[in-house]
Amino acid sequence: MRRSAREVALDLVSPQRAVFLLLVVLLVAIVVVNPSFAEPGQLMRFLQRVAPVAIVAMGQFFVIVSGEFDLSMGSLVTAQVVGAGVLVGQDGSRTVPVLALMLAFGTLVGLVNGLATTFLRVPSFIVTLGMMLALLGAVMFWTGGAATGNPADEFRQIGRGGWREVPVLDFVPYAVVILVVLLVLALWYTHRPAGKLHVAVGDNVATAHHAGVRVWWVKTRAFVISSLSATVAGVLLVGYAGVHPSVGRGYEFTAITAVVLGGVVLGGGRGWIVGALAGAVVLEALFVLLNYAGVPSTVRSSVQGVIIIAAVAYSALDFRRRRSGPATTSPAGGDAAPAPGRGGDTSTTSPAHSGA
Amino acid sequence: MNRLRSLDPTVVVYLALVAALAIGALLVSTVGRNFFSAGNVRDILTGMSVLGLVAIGQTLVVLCSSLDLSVPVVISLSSLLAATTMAGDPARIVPAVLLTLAVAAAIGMFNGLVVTKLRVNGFIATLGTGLIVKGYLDTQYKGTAGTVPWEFQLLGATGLGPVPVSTILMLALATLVWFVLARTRVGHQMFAVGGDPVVARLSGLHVARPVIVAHVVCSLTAAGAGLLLASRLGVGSPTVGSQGGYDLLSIAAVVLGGTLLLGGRGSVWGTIGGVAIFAVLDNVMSVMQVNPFLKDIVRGVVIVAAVAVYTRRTLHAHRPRFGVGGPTDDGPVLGPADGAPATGQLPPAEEVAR
Amino acid sequence: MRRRTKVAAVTGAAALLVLTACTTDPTVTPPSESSPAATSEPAPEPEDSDEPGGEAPANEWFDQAMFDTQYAQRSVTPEGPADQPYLQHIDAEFVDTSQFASEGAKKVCFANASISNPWRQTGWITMNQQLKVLQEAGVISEMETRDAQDNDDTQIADIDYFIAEGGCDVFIISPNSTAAMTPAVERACETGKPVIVFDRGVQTDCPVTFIHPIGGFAWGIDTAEFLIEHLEPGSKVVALRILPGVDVLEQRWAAAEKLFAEAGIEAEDHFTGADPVKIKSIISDALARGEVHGIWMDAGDGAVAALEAFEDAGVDYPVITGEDELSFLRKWKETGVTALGPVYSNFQWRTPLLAVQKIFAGEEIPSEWVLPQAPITVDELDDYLARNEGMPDGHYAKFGGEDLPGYPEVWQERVMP
Amino acid sequence: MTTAPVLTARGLTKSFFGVRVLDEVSIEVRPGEVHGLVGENGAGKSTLMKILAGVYQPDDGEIHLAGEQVAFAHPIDAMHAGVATVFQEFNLLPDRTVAQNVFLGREPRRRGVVDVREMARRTQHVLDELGVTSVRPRDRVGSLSVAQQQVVEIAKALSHDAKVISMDEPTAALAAHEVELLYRIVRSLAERGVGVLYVSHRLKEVFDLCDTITVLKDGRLVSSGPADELGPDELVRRMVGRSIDTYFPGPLEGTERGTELLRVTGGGNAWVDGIDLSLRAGEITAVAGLQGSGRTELAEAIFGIRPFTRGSVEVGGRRVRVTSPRHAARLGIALITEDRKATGLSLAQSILDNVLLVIRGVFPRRTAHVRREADALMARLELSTDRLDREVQLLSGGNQQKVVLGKWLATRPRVVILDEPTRGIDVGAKVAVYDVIRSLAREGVAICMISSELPELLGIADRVLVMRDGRLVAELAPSATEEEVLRHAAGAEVSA
Repeated sequence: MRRSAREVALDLVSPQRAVFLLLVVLLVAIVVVNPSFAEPGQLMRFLQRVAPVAIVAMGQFFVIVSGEFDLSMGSLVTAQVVGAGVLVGQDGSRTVPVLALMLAFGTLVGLVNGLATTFLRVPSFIVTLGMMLALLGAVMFWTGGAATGNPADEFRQIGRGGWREVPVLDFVPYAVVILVVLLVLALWYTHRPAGKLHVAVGDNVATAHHAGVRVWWVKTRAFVISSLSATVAGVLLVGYAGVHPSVGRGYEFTAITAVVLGGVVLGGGRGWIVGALAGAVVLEALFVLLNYAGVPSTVRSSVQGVIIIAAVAYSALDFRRRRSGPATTSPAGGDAAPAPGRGGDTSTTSPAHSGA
Repeated sequence: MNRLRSLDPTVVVYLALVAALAIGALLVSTVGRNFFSAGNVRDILTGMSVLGLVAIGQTLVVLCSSLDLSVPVVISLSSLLAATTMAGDPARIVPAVLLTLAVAAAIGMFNGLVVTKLRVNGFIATLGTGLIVKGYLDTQYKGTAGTVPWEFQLLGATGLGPVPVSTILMLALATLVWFVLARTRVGHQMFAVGGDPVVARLSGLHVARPVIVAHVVCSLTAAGAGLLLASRLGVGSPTVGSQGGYDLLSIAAVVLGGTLLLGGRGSVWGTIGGVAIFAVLDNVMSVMQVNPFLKDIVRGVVIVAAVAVYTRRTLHAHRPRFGVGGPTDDGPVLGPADGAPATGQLPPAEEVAR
Repeated sequence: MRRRTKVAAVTGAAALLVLTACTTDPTVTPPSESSPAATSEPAPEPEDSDEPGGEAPANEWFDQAMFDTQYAQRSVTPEGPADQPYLQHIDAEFVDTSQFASEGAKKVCFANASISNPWRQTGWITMNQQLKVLQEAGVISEMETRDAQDNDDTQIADIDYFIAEGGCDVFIISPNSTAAMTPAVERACETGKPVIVFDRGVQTDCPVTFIHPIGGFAWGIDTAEFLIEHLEPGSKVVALRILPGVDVLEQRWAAAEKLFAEAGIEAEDHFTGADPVKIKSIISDALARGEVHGIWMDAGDGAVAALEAFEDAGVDYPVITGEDELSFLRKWKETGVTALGPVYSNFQWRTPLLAVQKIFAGEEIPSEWVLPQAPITVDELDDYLARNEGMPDGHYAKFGGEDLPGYPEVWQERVMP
Repeated sequence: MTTAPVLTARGLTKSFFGVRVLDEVSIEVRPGEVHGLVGENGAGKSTLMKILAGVYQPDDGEIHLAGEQVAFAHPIDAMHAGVATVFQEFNLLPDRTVAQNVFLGREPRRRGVVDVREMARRTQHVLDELGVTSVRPRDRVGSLSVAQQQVVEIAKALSHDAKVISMDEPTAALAAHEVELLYRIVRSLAERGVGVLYVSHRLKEVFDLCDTITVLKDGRLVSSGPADELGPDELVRRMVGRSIDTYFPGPLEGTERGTELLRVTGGGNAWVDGIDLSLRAGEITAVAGLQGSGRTELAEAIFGIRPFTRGSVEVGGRRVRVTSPRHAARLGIALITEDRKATGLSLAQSILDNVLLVIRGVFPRRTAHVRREADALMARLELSTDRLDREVQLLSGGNQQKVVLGKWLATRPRVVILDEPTRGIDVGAKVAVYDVIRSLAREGVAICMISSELPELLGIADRVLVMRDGRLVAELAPSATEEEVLRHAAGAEVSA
């Protein structure tokens, strides 16, 4: 990878890397508004805060890149948070068994999502929408409104604690360590044969099937990963903020937005997990910047909306250029005998892929 | 299953609705109530009106293979614009309605242009639009505002027998949209663009146009829902749209009504059937005084189960040459051969076969 | 383009058609419709101004008359049995209910806004236990409940359903929002059956009684005065608010904001959706920029997260006002922080059913039944913690159901139908 | 035939990714003339038609319609100008009715409202003209057979009232009596003064119908002139050219026909029947047949996509039931599918990711090993390997096909089935594909190759099987002539 500085710079402003550019701009702006943000301790605390969202976005990444949606993540986070409060209670020794139970439950939810999508052939948008309603209803029904309190501190330390007085970094939250470990794991997985298949399935299901790929299993795996990531995020959030039925609300949309901001294409087949991660950091950094800048809380959603549309439109520029090939109006774009059939480049002319 | 397969999707929706009605009537009778009494029928129909209006527009958007998640804020904004413009003065009803529809149309146009010209996925585009408008609502309106004059309130409170005027209007709009889909070029183009944009282009269509029209109409029907809500509430409310969760519910109703989430196939009457199923479900659960949390569980399960029934009978087979088919009757054997269907969204059989 | 405009025009025309159809059709108006006069003359409400202004947001909800009334009511000693705060009343004007006096068990129809937050869940549990008592006493035969799940439109339909199908002897309505529910409540009144409204009000005085604690301004006054008393002028207070646009919440902030401004306290407000994650993030960001001396909340759940943000940042605790929610009280006790637990009296959920009893007994009751709303101070903290031993964190200390059957298990287990 | 041409194209040139697929081609179509356009696959016929239809824009050259220069930026421009096209692939919406498809975008209206009755009437009229009774205007296209869909496709073009209608292999999916109907239609169109541009592989049709014949080869114009000046032999010579011998040096000498690797006895399902097939190591078996004869379905049956429901299959002497592509891949069977873009490639992925797809999906443990060998593998396919991270959709058709081959070669298969492996790729790539096929055979792989290009089949195969109507109807030696093969493939009525 010998590249000139100019190439690197061009790459950074290329639509595909838009999210990183946006991230840099936001971070610089934050530091300008509040220089203390650049202190290691502050940065670490910021990352601690980002960790749950980032982990959820990384989970959603696998589902989206496999060509599906997971709308049930927010409800699952809530269910796990409330469940942890009830199950651990004040007994710190239950931490490990409850963690195991939560992971098992997450796996189960992912399996149900995945199998209903692949075997029942219900669009994942609908499957996970149903799961979203049912999960939240079930946990509220079970706990009578989730009024139970925070679990024992041992459990909460996972999301709240960390190593203090570390040289240079000052404070290293466990959440950041978990985030880094999961990122490394995810990167490793995306380079494994099994991980690569998610992108392949999302790109072209028929090709994958003709190549002997167990499509149902690849997609189900993605749902299990996303449910597990929601579970981990739940564990961290219990620690970070405590138990409340509104924890996790809207996380599914935040995660999808983060993933799309990160250059991942809804409908699948294209994307980089680091982009999804960066998308999550961008959303949280935007929140921080608006806080620091004292922007009235009512107009913040407007700012978010504009930035989301602008960023995604900018990265769509690139997508269009690459997809349409040299013949500017050719629907098929690159072959002597292109079949203008559906197997080819429908997205060139497709106004919108709803994806699911 | 095979007989089910040959039926029109809309028929299946209404069969499901009849089943829901039958079960509902039975359940309701166990608590000593009459399911078909005027008050109960009115309750069901009222429950259909607002969601029905939103879902009619959403049907068009989904048919075009897009989504509209901005409907809740459009509903809220419309109720506020209408109520504040009317300000209790009957003479201002007409300008208020026109202003509301114009603003909604502009939002829909924005959605449509972002989707077609900037090529932003409908999901993200309308999510973003929703956020933008939400910021405006939160900044501009601190709670309910405006007053709806009595004459306009009649719209939401009047009924012909057990049938609320709002339901009649909703059904009239459904008829109108059905007409647009069946009898106008732009309607036909929506099916084409959603079904296969490449075929649409090769057939000489400008693929952006029907998508934009669908988004505009969707915002307009959402505005209609906002006007209806303003009439029922007597005021405008910045939260009335999000209270109902109309974004996801309307999409669920559309899919429940047999419209393909990927676009290209569906019908307004199916959507109305889907909305009716939801309304009956809600009515029965309310009469039975089901715990509200339990209601959500039932809704979630019903949505998935119902759509599962429909999709089992969708994809049409590559015409067999020889009679004896065995398992191959199931159409393109892309997935189940190794014991697993490949996916929820295979390309249609014709494509795979060729 | 031509076709699109056509579609738009047709849709618009349809909507117009609709209007004409309705206005020319008043004959089909059911008799239960309220008269035009009733709706066009709403009770004095702050949001009457139809010009939504972007600036000076506090003024829009601020109402000097209500502020003054509630300011005074705070120091009024409530009348009624001291050990039954849910039967006490402040500045009551009594109405005669002898016209409703009758024998036998009555059917209650309850249109509830929702049970979607811990405060409402706690009240709902208490209400059901109170119902059991009155059912055994033969006052109430049954209570049919419809839950609107936070949706105005649904609640209007619920009320209409009760009117048509409920066979109700009395209506209890906990409105989802004030202005929007007014027409439906008026329709309920027109049935001639008694109507009881509690928690949020409506813009009509047709109900027999409107039960509520003193109100949002009193909350704002109590909390702001407490913070002002414990902070220097120029101190910084972060105000954590759930969401905009809900009158009972907006009034809390309107009063507090005014008092902060007068006292020279620098206050900035944020919307949190009651999500402790957001609360903690907001506080952390505020601490990263500078000192925060006080925390003001319009609802107490999430107060723990706010305090934990201070712990995690390694800075001193602020002065804080939360609520009588137990997680906050426990944290208060544990940390010894300077705090106040304002109360939006949860025991008000008992009162409507007790009002039913009084109405059918023909006893006079307050037309506006203002319940006491006394904050929990540090002196009372231990007492309330002891009384609520074993309750979950989301429980509210002043739930007022200690004498009801099922105490304490039903509240501990959060049993609801 | 002295009238002025209704359509004149001059010097049309088009390149995709640097490959010139159409090189200064000129053509004239006169009113009332049926103008045959012939050439091998990849000769540029489809590209020419798509330029005339406004799907592609030429890099160079001009089009005149009725004397005026025109430029089609969008298919709608071509339609408005009076050029209608029947594409080779169906451009139909399966969920819509026949009438809705026929009049898509041009629905007849009365006072702004689509006149459904008129639309049905006019569709019926077109269908009547076609003499088709089995298709009704209100039928849903998805419920029709392939042949019926072809009729709809033709009806769509006919409904245009066009000055010029071009048809790309309109009879490919039609049964014999339906072909007769089409003849009638084409002739009646010509009588009405419409210019018909007729693309077909079936030489008999070309001679039966066409007044003028234009021959394309490798993107260039070979000849254009009256049909009666050409005999079939001369036409074939012009289409194929002399270079054919250099492509196909004849069947391999000296390779041992090895053991039987795959055997199907009495195999059948809903699409094929009575299949008896034996594939041996080192042998190249060709399967010929017209489009729609069941060739592709046979490949899919062997590969487990549409498994056999009757008969038995043995692989390497063991009886198996292949029920999925995964199962087939495990057994050492590979299928290079007909439609690269739909079922062969993950277009947005890199070359390497495509090459590794089967390995990752079926033999994940071998991934690292194959990855190391990927360079060598692609070198063997003559694909330059310095950019294995290039996205496949940016490659030329030939290189894309090499990627598909590479994907399967990476699994070291024992039986390789190739369905139209050289469709739409340039000559160089074709030669590379042939070389690979031969070297595989030499290594003892059993090859089954399906192709519409008879010279290719006859040039490379050790034996040729012919399919018709879902059955294997003949086995021929490679010394057979194209005419012989065609006779079996098309049944009795073809006697060219």
